[in-house]
Amino acid sequence: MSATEEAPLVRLEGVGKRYGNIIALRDIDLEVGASEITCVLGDNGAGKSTLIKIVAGLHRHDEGVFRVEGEKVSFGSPREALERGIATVYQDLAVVPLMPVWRNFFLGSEKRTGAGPFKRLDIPFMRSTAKRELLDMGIDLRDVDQPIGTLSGGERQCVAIARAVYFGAKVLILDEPTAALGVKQAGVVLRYIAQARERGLGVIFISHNPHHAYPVGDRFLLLKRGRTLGYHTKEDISLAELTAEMAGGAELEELAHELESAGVQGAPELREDARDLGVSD
Amino acid sequence: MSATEEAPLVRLEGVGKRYGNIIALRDIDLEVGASEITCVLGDNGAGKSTLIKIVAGLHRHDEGVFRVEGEKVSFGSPREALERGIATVYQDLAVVPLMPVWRNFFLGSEKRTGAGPFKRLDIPFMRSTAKRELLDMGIDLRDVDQPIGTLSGGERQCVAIARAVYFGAKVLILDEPTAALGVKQAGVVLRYIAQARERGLGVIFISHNPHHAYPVGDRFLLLKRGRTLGYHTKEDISLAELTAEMAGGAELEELAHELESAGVQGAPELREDARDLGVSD
Amino acid sequence: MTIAPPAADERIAARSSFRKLLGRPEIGALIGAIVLFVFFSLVADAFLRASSFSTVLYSSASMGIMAVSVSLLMIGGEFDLSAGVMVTSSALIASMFSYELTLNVWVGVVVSLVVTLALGFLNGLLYVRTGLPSFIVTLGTFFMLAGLNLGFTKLITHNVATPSIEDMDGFSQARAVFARDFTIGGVQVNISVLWWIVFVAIATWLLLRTRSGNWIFAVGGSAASARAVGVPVTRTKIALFMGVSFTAWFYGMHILFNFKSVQSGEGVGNEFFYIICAVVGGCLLTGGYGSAIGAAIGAFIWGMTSNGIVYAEWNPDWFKFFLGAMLLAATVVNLVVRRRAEAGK
Amino acid sequence: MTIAPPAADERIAARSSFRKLLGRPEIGALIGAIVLFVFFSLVADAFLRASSFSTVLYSSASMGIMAVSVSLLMIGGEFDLSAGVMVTSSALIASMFSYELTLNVWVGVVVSLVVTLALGFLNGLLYVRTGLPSFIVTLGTFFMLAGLNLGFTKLITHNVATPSIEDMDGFSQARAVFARDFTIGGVQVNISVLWWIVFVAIATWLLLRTRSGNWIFAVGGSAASARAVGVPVTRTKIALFMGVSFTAWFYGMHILFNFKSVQSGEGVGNEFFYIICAVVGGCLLTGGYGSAIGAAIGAFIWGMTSNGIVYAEWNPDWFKFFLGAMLLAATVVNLVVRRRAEAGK
Amino acid sequence: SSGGKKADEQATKALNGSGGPRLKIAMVTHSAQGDAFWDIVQKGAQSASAKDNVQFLYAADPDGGKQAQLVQSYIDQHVDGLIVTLAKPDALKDVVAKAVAAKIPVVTINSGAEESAKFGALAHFGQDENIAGQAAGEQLNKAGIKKAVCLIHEQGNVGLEARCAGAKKTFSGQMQNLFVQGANMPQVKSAVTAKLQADKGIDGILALNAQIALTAVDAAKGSGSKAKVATFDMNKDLVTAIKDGRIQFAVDQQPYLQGYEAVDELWLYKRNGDILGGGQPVLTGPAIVDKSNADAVAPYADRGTR
Ligand SMILES: Nc1ncnc2c1ncn2[C@@H]1O[C@H](COP(=O)(O)OP(=O)(O)OP(=O)(O)O)[C@@H](O)[C@H]1O
Ligand SMILES: Nc1ncnc2c1ncn2[C@@H]1O[C@H](COP(=O)(O)OP(=O)(O)OP(=O)(O)O)[C@@H](O)[C@H]1O
Ligand SMILES: [Mg+2]
Ligand SMILES: [Mg+2]
Repeated sequence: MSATEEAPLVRLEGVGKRYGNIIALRDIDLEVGASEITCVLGDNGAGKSTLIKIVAGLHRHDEGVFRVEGEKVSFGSPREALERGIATVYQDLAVVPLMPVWRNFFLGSEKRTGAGPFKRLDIPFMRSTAKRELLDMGIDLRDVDQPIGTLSGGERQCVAIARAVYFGAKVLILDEPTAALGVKQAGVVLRYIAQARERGLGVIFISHNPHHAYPVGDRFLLLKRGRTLGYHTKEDISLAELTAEMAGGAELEELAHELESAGVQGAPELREDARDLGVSD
Repeated sequence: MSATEEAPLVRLEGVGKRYGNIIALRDIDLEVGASEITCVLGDNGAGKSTLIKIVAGLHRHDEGVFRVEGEKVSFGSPREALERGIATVYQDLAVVPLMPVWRNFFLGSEKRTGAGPFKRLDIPFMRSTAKRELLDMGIDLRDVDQPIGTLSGGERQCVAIARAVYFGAKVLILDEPTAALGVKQAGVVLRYIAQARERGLGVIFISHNPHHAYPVGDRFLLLKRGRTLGYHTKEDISLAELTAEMAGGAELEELAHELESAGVQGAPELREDARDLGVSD
Repeated sequence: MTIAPPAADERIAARSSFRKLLGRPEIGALIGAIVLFVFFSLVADAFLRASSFSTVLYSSASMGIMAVSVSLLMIGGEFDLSAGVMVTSSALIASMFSYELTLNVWVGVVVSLVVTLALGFLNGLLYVRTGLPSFIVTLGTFFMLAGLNLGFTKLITHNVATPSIEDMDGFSQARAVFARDFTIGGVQVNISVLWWIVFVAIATWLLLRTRSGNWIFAVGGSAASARAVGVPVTRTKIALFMGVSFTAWFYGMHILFNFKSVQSGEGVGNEFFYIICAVVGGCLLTGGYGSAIGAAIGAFIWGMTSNGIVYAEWNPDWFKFFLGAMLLAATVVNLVVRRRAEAGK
Repeated sequence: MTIAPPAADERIAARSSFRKLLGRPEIGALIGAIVLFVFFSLVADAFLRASSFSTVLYSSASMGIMAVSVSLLMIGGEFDLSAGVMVTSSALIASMFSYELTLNVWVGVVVSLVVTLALGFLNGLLYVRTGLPSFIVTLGTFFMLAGLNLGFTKLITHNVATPSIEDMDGFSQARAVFARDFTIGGVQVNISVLWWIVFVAIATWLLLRTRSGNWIFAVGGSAASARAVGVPVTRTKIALFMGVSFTAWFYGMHILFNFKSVQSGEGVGNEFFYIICAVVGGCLLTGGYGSAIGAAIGAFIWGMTSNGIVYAEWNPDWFKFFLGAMLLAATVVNLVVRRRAEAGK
Repeated sequence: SSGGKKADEQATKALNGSGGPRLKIAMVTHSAQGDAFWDIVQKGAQSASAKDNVQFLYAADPDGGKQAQLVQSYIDQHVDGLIVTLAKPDALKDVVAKAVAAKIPVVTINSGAEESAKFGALAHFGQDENIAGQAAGEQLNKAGIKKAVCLIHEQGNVGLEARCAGAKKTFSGQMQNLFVQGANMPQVKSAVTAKLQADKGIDGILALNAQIALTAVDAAKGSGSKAKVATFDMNKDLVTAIKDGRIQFAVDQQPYLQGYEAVDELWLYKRNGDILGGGQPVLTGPAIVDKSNADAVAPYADRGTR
């Protein structure tokens, strides 16, 4: 499947994960090669975040095999993953609320200057870089020294994304990066993802929005209740099919009818919207 | 504007709010009547959450007048807002991670049984209600005794929404309720909002998705950098105009071009998507 | 979605009921306690006698009564460093008030109750008004109370201890309520042990079955979230501080009527033992998690350890070493049990 | 969006530079300190003399040296309750090792450094391995060390204090490094004051200008997030525990060479005073926020208060009352200042 | 009562040969951990135990209630004899009565001379801290001191307060208490320095423990004060300091005697039904150690038994 003869950057085979007696994942296969975008889609609680946390080194898998560039691994910490060039945007963002924005941006990958015992943080560089990267995303912060906890939800999300994009070397993992974003910012993030592919990175992209996922994705993994519901390449599946498979059947059609019959003003639009959501194609 | 002669449920006049020297809001007007849905739209960091936190009683406004049913108020705590029938879904959800799902669901509005000193929690009722309300939203929890901190992001969001819908008596405030939700769950939430209007509630609905906001909304407040950018009734504005105003100009058009010229597979879909996002109508 | 959930959820692995039992928070501490019990039974002959058990129980109760309210406060996310000296304050107040005015001791008991509750209220009020961490606020009141205890006692009695009130009106009834020994099955048990059990039961009921309990968990787990959904955070916290002062009063009365006189310098340092009991019993220092029964088991572990070392006739120079080792051992056992239970395969 | 931001952001209200200054975390504590200073200058004649100031500084340094590392540890989200007795342990080790083997005292100093660092490492290791809260782990080691201090001292010296090492080889050099008094402008100042300032400067640099400092704030602010972005959380925490043990060693050496002999029971309870200094200086108990300079100011507040009460010749029976009142007053001033600064209109 | 002791020792020797089961004797005091005074008491008790073939147990807690609990623990263990300090007589009254009821002979030491017999104890060794304090006050008068401070290193401690109160009673000059944190030598030093800086008129310091006294000497020197230092209790360095004249005198309650006599008395009682003191307290001090007799005491202090 991969364009090159090399082993894919990340490959999961039959991976499973339990939290105590809660089975979050079972028998999942996944592959991301260089210059490829794999989308993970699925309902709430399907296990998407759990899956990417395994790849990011935050959890260890209990079953199956996890390979990075062909080599069997089991990361003990996210640091190990980072060292192999895997950068992640977590759904809960993983920021330290009381720390300034720029410190959060560079946390764990600080830029330093000077030598020996006088090696110190390159603060002007870090501040200006953080400010610039965010501005590029359309976030004009008042002050990069503001504790990140005082930013709005979307601003925080943008910091996490900008950070991962900045540090991602080989693989970029994005867990619902566009969830809290405005229209403009979401567009920027999609562009980033496409750019990352162009730079030869492998991307794992989680989203609830098929309109965001389909245009950029090369492969689509559909999860349901911790199991694989489908695993498609782009050629195998159309946007409409994908959306239908994500939404899980006839319920939305029903909803649209219901709203319309209730005489909700604007229901035609919602109906249209429901169609977008994959009910009728 | 309101359909009835009565004072609107919630009315803000020239409201402003500062966090220290940070000016988050300035001179905002807003109105929600019974059986009305007011959407608040805007970029990340525009001040939407700050605005609804004032209505929810979490913050006090610094300037302007805030009226509930015509009466001038300044809530000292969310409890006061709740007592006036204003229920809120916060963007950060406001759940207590270590507590079981059902306790979180009923937190602050516990159902009790028995009398006098033996007044106690009606645990079976609360457990079954929480389970049922979530199931209605398409969230089939393994166990309502699970600490809410171990739920997935979308599941947590659903708990917060289900709770607000269950307790909302007069006004329902929803801050990006559909952000972390799957296609199905998002549809359910939109239906809830429409149903709440039918039941005579006033709703304040925040969203980044004009496709979610336009069909259900009656009034649209657009914020930008803490100020009002526009305040429209549905008759005044079409979906396309709204989206264009939200996205803020030509940047997305540019993005779509860019992707297309980069030869990104599926760019036509993204282009289409970009159109949806309000670039060309 | 209106489909009923499948009868057995395929997303949950089967788990034996034994494992389920192990999942309860107190069980870890309980097993730690059992391990210690077995250990001391083996190394100390005297440990297994009924009379020794009653001594251990009494010793546990003397920590446990305060640990109940302290654990509630900790679940609510706060500390009270003044808890130790407040016990002494309440005993001093009751004793000096009755003695100096030559009144029935019950008058002193009631005055002490009122003043001690007021102290707890003050702690709570200072906490919510200043917004300082409770650690700092109650540290301030701790020092102040310690100073007042000594200062007033020396001012009034010209001594560092109060005179005995044994011969005063009402003493024997009060002693019957707060400090009587009675015999069960040939073993003398102090009534404070019973009171301890009663308090633990009430606190458990409160935590798990009442609205207030829900609020306590919530304000400790996330005060901001609790406030956002309408929990009266300040009221709950003040009530918790007053709960501590209530048990401080109660335990102060026990000390007064058991030992007849009170030293003004007593009680300093005990606040940490109460916190230790709560933490050993599974309360989180950061709040939002724990149980009153756990704190009781923590107190029991404490009672067993501190007396067990004496029964085992170990060299007293190393007393604290053993105490520390036991404490660590008990908590590690607690932890291992809980982990096993959670892994639960 | 490629438009440059407007030169002056319209979303920020103007703020005087005075206000900006007030916004720094240490300034609150500093103003608290100044208020106390003025207060004691007014009530105690002797307070304003240069020699008194040097006494206050010495007293502050004796808390402050440990408060530096304890505040770093607290910013990193942990407690070390064994910090107080570890000072005594390190002094005992150095003293007994040199004395019993009749070696140059420097040998004892080095052995003590190695052992004390190992103790800190052990604290850290126990913490990360067991996953128990550091409060409990270091409570365990606190008791164990206290026991070992007494047990070993009695075993080796047959006494509860070590013999004087004043006449041993190397004593005077070691004293010159750790405990010498020298004269500046006619006033005797102890070298520990200088060391204190050096430590505070190093810690401040570490916190604000180095990668380690970033990690310390991060592991204290949110260990899970820090781990997720690749901060080596366990390594950072262990290093913080070892930092505490390093200053414990240093301060232990000061005590040894200043007072020549060490009592095995010393140090108990001081751990809380270190924490108090850190918290008064603005460190959050929950971690992730604070400064070394703040802790130094906290220590200075402590030194002023505890000696100021003596200078003011207040009745010592009420000593603790005044101490508590001052502590509360200083922190409230601190808080009010910070609030004002934040409101900043 | 040196004659009595000699007699005891002889009697002991005579009885030692007769064998018999090993006795178990427990001592419970109100000492804080690691207190030098009580360490010497233990040493006395231990050497008597070694000689008498007694198993000696020791526990201590400064809190009256907890001390009572410890006594109860030993009653549970059915020890053969109990040695208790009555620093807080009321707190221990009941438990001593329990011991007596359980036919465990009780001897009191150190404090509680008045209550000892009332509570049913066989004998009392030692004298009130207050009396020791009175001796110190008289010595201070002799040294010509006019204004003194008494250093309390554990606030609210009954024994320490009693020493200062006793000294105040007989001291003809002016005496104040000063609270110092005993667990923290630098703080002791700075508090004493501060006191001397605040009141230049102070010409005497009465410490209640040897290490504190030596620190007070340092502090006096550092602050340029001429204050003379005296103390309770001793150790090796302190005797040297007395010889040097840095310290005026030490009030020695001969704690070794208190421990030794108490164990011996219990052993004698068990073996021979002997009771010392005839219902009256047996005094073990105070002995004053100053320049004149420091040399004689030095070897014992060296050994850590005085
Ligand atoms: N507690 C606070 N202290 C300081 N600044 C704050 C605080 N809370 C919010 N702000 C600032 O106020 C502005 C408005 O924030 P708000 O959360 O209201 O934005 P929002 O419109 O909800 O954005 P989003 O769509 O990303 O949720 C932001 O720029 C944020 O940085
Ligand atoms: N730490 C945990 N302990 C127990 N159960 C957990 C834990 N983390 C997740 N789960 C459970 O595992 C399942 C999968 O969670 P996950 O976060 O991977 O879902 P998701 O697909 O990312 O959902 P969403 O779209 O809502 O983010 C959920 O049902 C959740 O309840
Ligand atoms: Mg997820
Ligand atoms: Mg928001």
